[in-house]
Amino acid sequence: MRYSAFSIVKNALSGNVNWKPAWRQPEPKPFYDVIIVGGGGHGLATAYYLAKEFGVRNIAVLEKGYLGSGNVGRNTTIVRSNYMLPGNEPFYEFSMKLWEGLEQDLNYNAMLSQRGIINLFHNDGQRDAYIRRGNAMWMEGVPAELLDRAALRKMLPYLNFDHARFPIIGGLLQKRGGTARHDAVAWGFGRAADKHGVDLIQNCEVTGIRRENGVVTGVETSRGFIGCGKLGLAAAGNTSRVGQMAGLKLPIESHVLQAFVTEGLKPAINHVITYGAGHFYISQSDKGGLVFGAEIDGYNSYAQRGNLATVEHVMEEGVTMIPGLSRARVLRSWGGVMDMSMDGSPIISRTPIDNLYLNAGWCYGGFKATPASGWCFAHLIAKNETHPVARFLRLDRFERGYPIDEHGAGPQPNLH
Amino acid sequence: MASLIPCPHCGIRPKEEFSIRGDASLVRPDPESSDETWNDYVHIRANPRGRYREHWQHVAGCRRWLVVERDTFTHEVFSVSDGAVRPWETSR
Amino acid sequence: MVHQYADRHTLEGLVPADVSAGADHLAVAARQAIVVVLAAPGQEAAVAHLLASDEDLSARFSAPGEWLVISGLQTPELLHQALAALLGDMAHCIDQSHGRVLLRLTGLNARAILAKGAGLDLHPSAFSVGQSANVLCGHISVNLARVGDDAFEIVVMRSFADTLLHDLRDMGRAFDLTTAFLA
Amino acid sequence: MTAYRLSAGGLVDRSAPLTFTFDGQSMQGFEGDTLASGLLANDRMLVGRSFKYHRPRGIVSAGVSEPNALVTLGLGARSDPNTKATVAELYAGLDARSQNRWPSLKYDVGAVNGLLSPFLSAGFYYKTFMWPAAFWEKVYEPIIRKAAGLGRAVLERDPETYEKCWAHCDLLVIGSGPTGLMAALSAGRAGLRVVLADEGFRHGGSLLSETTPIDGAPAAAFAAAAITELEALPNVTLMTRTTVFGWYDDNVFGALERVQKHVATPSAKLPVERLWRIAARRALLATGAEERPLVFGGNDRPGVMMAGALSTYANRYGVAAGTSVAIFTNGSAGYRTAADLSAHGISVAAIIDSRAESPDVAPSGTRVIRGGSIVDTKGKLRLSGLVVERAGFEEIIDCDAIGMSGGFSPVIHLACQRGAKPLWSEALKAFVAPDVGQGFGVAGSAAGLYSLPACLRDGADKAQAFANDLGFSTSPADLPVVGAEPDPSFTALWYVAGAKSKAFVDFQNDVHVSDLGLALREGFGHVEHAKRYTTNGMATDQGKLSGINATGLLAAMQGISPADVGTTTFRPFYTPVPFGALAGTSRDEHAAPKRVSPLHGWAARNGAVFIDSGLWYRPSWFARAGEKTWRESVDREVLTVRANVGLCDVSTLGKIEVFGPDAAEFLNRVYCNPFLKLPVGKARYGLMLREDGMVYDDGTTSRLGPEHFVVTTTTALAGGVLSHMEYCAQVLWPDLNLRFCSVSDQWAQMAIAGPKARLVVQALVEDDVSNAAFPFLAAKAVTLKGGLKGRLFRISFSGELAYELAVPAGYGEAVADALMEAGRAHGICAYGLEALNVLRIEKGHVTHAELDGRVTPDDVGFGRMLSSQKADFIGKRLSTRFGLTAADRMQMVGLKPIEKDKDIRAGAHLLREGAKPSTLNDQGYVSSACHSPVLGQFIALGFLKSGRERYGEKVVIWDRLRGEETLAEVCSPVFVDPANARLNL
Repeated sequence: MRYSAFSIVKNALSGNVNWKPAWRQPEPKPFYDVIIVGGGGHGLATAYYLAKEFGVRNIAVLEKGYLGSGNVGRNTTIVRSNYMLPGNEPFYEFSMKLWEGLEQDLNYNAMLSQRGIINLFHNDGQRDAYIRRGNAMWMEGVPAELLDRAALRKMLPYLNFDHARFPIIGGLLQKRGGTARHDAVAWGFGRAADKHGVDLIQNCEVTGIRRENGVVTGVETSRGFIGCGKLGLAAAGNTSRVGQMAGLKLPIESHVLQAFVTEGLKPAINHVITYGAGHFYISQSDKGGLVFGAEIDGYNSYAQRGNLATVEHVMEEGVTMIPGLSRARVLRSWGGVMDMSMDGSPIISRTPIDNLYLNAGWCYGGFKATPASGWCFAHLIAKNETHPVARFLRLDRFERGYPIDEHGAGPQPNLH
Repeated sequence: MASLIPCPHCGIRPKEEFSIRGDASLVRPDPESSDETWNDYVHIRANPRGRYREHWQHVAGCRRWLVVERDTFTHEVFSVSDGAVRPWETSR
Repeated sequence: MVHQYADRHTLEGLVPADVSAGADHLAVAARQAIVVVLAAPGQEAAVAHLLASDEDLSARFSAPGEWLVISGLQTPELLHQALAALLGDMAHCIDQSHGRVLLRLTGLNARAILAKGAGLDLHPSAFSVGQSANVLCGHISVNLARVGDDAFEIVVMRSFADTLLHDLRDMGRAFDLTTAFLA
Repeated sequence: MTAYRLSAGGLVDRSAPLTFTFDGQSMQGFEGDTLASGLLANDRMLVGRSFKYHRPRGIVSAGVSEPNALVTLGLGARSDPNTKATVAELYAGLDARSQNRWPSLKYDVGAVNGLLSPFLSAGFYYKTFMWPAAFWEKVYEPIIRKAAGLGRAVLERDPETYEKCWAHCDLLVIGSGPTGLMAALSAGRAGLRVVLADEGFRHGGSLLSETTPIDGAPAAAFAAAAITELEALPNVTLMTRTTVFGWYDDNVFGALERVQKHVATPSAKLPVERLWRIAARRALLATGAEERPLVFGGNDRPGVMMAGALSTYANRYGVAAGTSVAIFTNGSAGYRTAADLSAHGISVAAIIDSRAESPDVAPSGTRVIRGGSIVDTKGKLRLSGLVVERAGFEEIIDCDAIGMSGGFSPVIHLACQRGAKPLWSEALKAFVAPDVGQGFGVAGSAAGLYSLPACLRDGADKAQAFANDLGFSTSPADLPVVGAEPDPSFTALWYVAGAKSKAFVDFQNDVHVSDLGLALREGFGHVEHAKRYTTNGMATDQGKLSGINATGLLAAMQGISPADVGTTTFRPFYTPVPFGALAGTSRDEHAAPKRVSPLHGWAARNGAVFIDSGLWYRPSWFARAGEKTWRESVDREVLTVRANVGLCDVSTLGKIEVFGPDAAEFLNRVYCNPFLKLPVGKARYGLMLREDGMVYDDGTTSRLGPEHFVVTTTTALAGGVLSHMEYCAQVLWPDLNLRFCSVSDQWAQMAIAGPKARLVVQALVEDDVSNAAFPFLAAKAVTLKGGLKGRLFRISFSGELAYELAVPAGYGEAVADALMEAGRAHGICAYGLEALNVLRIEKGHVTHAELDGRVTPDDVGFGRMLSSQKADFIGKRLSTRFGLTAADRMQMVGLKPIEKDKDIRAGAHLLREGAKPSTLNDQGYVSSACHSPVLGQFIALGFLKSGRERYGEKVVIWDRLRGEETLAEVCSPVFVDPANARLNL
């Protein structure tokens, strides 16, 4: 069933009883050419592109909970391609371009809102690093703008210009950055994948990976054994657990990142803004809630909840950046389990096992990567060949000495 | 865990008095060890869901590095001990 | 050429010298001898014992084998010499008289004031007179000692003293906390 | 008139009238009222508009579950949007305004959305607004955003203050209703440290609306007596207006105390709100139970309320919400409300009982329609009647209020915030808390016990069990006498069939039954999918009323048990908490501590312009009269240092003293270059790597004695390096015999740099500082003339003859003044960070602009420092990785513009001449740049692929961000004195 203004009117007039399910609820088949573990944004996008762009026909996505129950449904919805290092920037820009045509491609409105993302900086050293980043973006053909204090004041008068402990001296703007409605991204990819014949199998937890003669032959699941020709892992925070089933040694730690939303308020913050004297970032959803977050709690965790000390720290940063947030009431906090890599950058890679592929290490930046991650992972699985924009995102880059360390923090995940 | 840590030297303290480094089960290899051993030490993490030993430093307290043994899913703390392998003589 | 140099307290000009103490009062020690004692490995117990045996010394626990030894009577040089003589090779003694600032908080509300900054349980059953510990107060690490039922001493790094003073005054706002240099 | 103040009764103080306004209209209430009871007393039922359809909405509840009665309190920077009128305490001068309506509450244009509702079904926006693509941000989204939110955010600076506080206790009791009071009494009497917290402004919870006598007295009097006893116990802390909003690890609770939200003019001495972190050894949840709404046609009409709320308004506030009230119930609770209302003389039009049979007895003379159901309601802005259906027959009953009672759900929110899933109890027809252990108990109605005697007993029992568990002895509970009461019973009723108009599940977000049906039909039947697809439970009440009914409906539609549907996840915060309270005092200038250098006063007196540097403020430059730009000052300072002498505050560098027989061995392991053979009295530049082979920090280390070193770190990493060294000493090599101690704050340290530095230093220092006696890299304790002890180091960041003199911090200013005095004849000037930066760029010295965590020693020209002699040091092994030694790595070089008047700025990238800009063609970047007054042109340090092989090559400095391209020559990074002649003067 194709969605359109016409379909809405037609269905409304017939009492909205003729809408069809967004996806089938198939029983698992005994064998698939490709199985993707993880029915989140990346797994669903991978399956969609495998089917649509790379002509793979017999695909299943296995999800232990419900579709989109992981990080794709619990992030702060930010979309951007403002990276500094050549290992990252082309990949994220590829993602940005996919975002820009995604809704028409999927026939699903993910409410991509390119309202602009502004990274604030607070001292000369940060300014120089952001200029380096902005120029790196331009090298890749990605427009970026440097805003001085006066321009920022005009654009975002509610920022703390007069009483800041760390004065705001400028910002880097990517106008094409913004937000997208996170759940809708998962649903849109899921629905579109289903239309291309992908079996989306929910409540199906992978409990083992069967290997014969050094290759993967299938997965043990809570719904029985399912055979496969190729296996792709897109399990985000659970990557280490799934990887261990195949004996993979991974440069990943799972950490909890909290996110927050306030009560609905009339729109007042119309950009995505990040604070340079901390990790705080904020935007306002189209429903009116201020959506924000900051740093990870810092300890390894598989619990989708964090602690109050971190909550307080996040709020300190928020109020310091925007004093007028003080009276806004925070409605809800939640946590996502981040697959933090050792250099803060992702991995889309072959593994030591020939038909086992890995998509992981997204840290707290996986949402914006969703389309490109899906496309590049599908490319890798279908062709056994790395997509050019993902060529640096190899699993063996650590032992080879090619980390992609945007923050220069070294191999300690909680510092990225 | 993560709200309060019972420091063996200072007593029960809030999380913000500590900084966290990561896996405490890793042992720094001998200089002669293989490249793989060294790479594993620096880059590879078991990252278990469940029981885990993690290095926390009581930065705002005694500044000792501690081994916090805890559960990464329930956040229950099983034990906290001084990070020095040699038993430390407390002289408080 | 100048031969005598003035010793300037970091809170000079920020704390009055002649305010009469209110019910809850924060006194800043104008001069204090503070020495960090680090027991040599293996000598922790012996050093602890020696420090405890000298009634003129107030040794504040800060970490295993590490104390802040405080004297309001001696000069930094004399305290350092005395400790060096007392402890010999058993410990390293580092003069921190200029590196730290000592504040004394007294009054019935002292505990309530500190509870606004420190996560330590300050109930007498948990933190009794004579106990001390390094603890975070707001965003600043300090050494906190209970010197009386309603009296605490706080030792803070010199560079943070200005902010801590501001924070403590803020914490004591509801109780009309007074502040002055300790005569 | 429909709603009105009863002539007597309630706990409001009728001798203390208060005037307040709503939408500009002046009204009267009493002390003890909430805004909602005050509004009802003034016959204001219509108070808000719903989110999506802008339907007129009235007060529904008498507590925090309120979905409709959201108002904005206060004005300007003091305004509080989305405040629940049912919780807001009334005070004189309170100013409340309705929200989400235009032009007025009564006539709201947005209500047109209601007509379009068939087109605005759940998830409609995912299916449209996609064409043309460019229209989303320009057309559709602005329209949607215009409709977003309820109240208005002002984003003005908040004039109020907030604070945080810790509390520690043996037992935290959450809720001071009958269960909580008895628990607090039992534990308090046993000697436990007890905190009793209640969200209300008066302790007592449901006892304040209770009509059953306790110990022969009114329930509220029992509560008052209990509080009096608890107040007298020194081990008990009572907290009202305090909402425990979150349960975190290790029984730490977050609680929000509204200290001054109920006063018109807050005292400046107190915060308006206070955040508590309560560390409790044990905690008891005594939060009661929430009455459920019934989902029937027209159930959102203003005047349709919770039955229990009608009782509360009548019993506690002395307010009748209507003159003729119908009760719609599926259990006995509706009958109690009928009795309460009758007792106050409020007419009960009928009790409509969905059950065909029930043992419940209605007040005499009240009509009971058993087996009946409401299928529609009448009225526009206020309820005027209902349509009841029974056995196929419909009847219209006039009424101006309906009390609905759909059964009860224990309030278990906090118990399930840490991952525990609620359990369905078929007996209670409700979700209950599982055993969450860890010293957290649930008691009374929150545990599914609904009768007053059972609650009192349960509170006492569970508190005693905790007391015994903690080693306190207890005596048998002294329980008050209450007449036996049957547990209220009800049958599950998720949806009232036959609705003739929309039956709402989530009032605020306008989610109605068919939205949930649509979600199910489209595959969004999982309770989390349904929530996200329909927005049920996502409003400011977080589904306190709607959640259970959504679960019940989803179950009923699929013919499964609610147990199989489950609930959405309970997460903090139980009720919303303001940003400000969570931030406390750490905001604005006080967001982080400010560190003050011991030379701050000296710098200020010399005209320093300060800049924040980490937590410090450091002199950026020293402006002199007549200097119009900062560059003029900086150029002067640089030239003065190069020609004469300058004085710079370097106190902020980290200083760590290392002692012990293994001190040298330790330093030899943490630095990549050797330290074992450093002679006593000498300093050495050290490079510290991370274990991955990248440079972490640099600094000089001086050997003051055979077993005594002082390490310096950069200002930025002073804390990090100390922690790293502690990790190495404690964890990696605990067998090394050493100790160390940060002494950063003990010393004021001054760099005296320039060809005339010796003259100035010698003027103050007793010891011989000649080149022979104290050569480059000498380091030792010295005595200043007059006897002051200090330390002197012959080290140089500027590249000039330079000393660093350290004196105890308190003497810093006086010594700096003396140095300036001594240097006056030699043309001394104070110089700041900017000049220091120019000096070090000219000399090719690195800072964290170069050492950004991604460079190897070789990248910055220190490859030779990597000691191959040492068996081991931190970072040794991984620094040999292929990628870290590859020939095409970017290496640090100098850059000079070909045209001398062109400037260069940091952050620009490098391209080969004529190459097209692309990531592939990117050759590197500029890390630091400055105007060199010595060379009379801009110079820069940068990183260029294989840079050291490319001296003499021309590269394009490409700064697209600022629209600049400059041709530059690649050169050695040492622009001044490459032979180091000036260091050794």
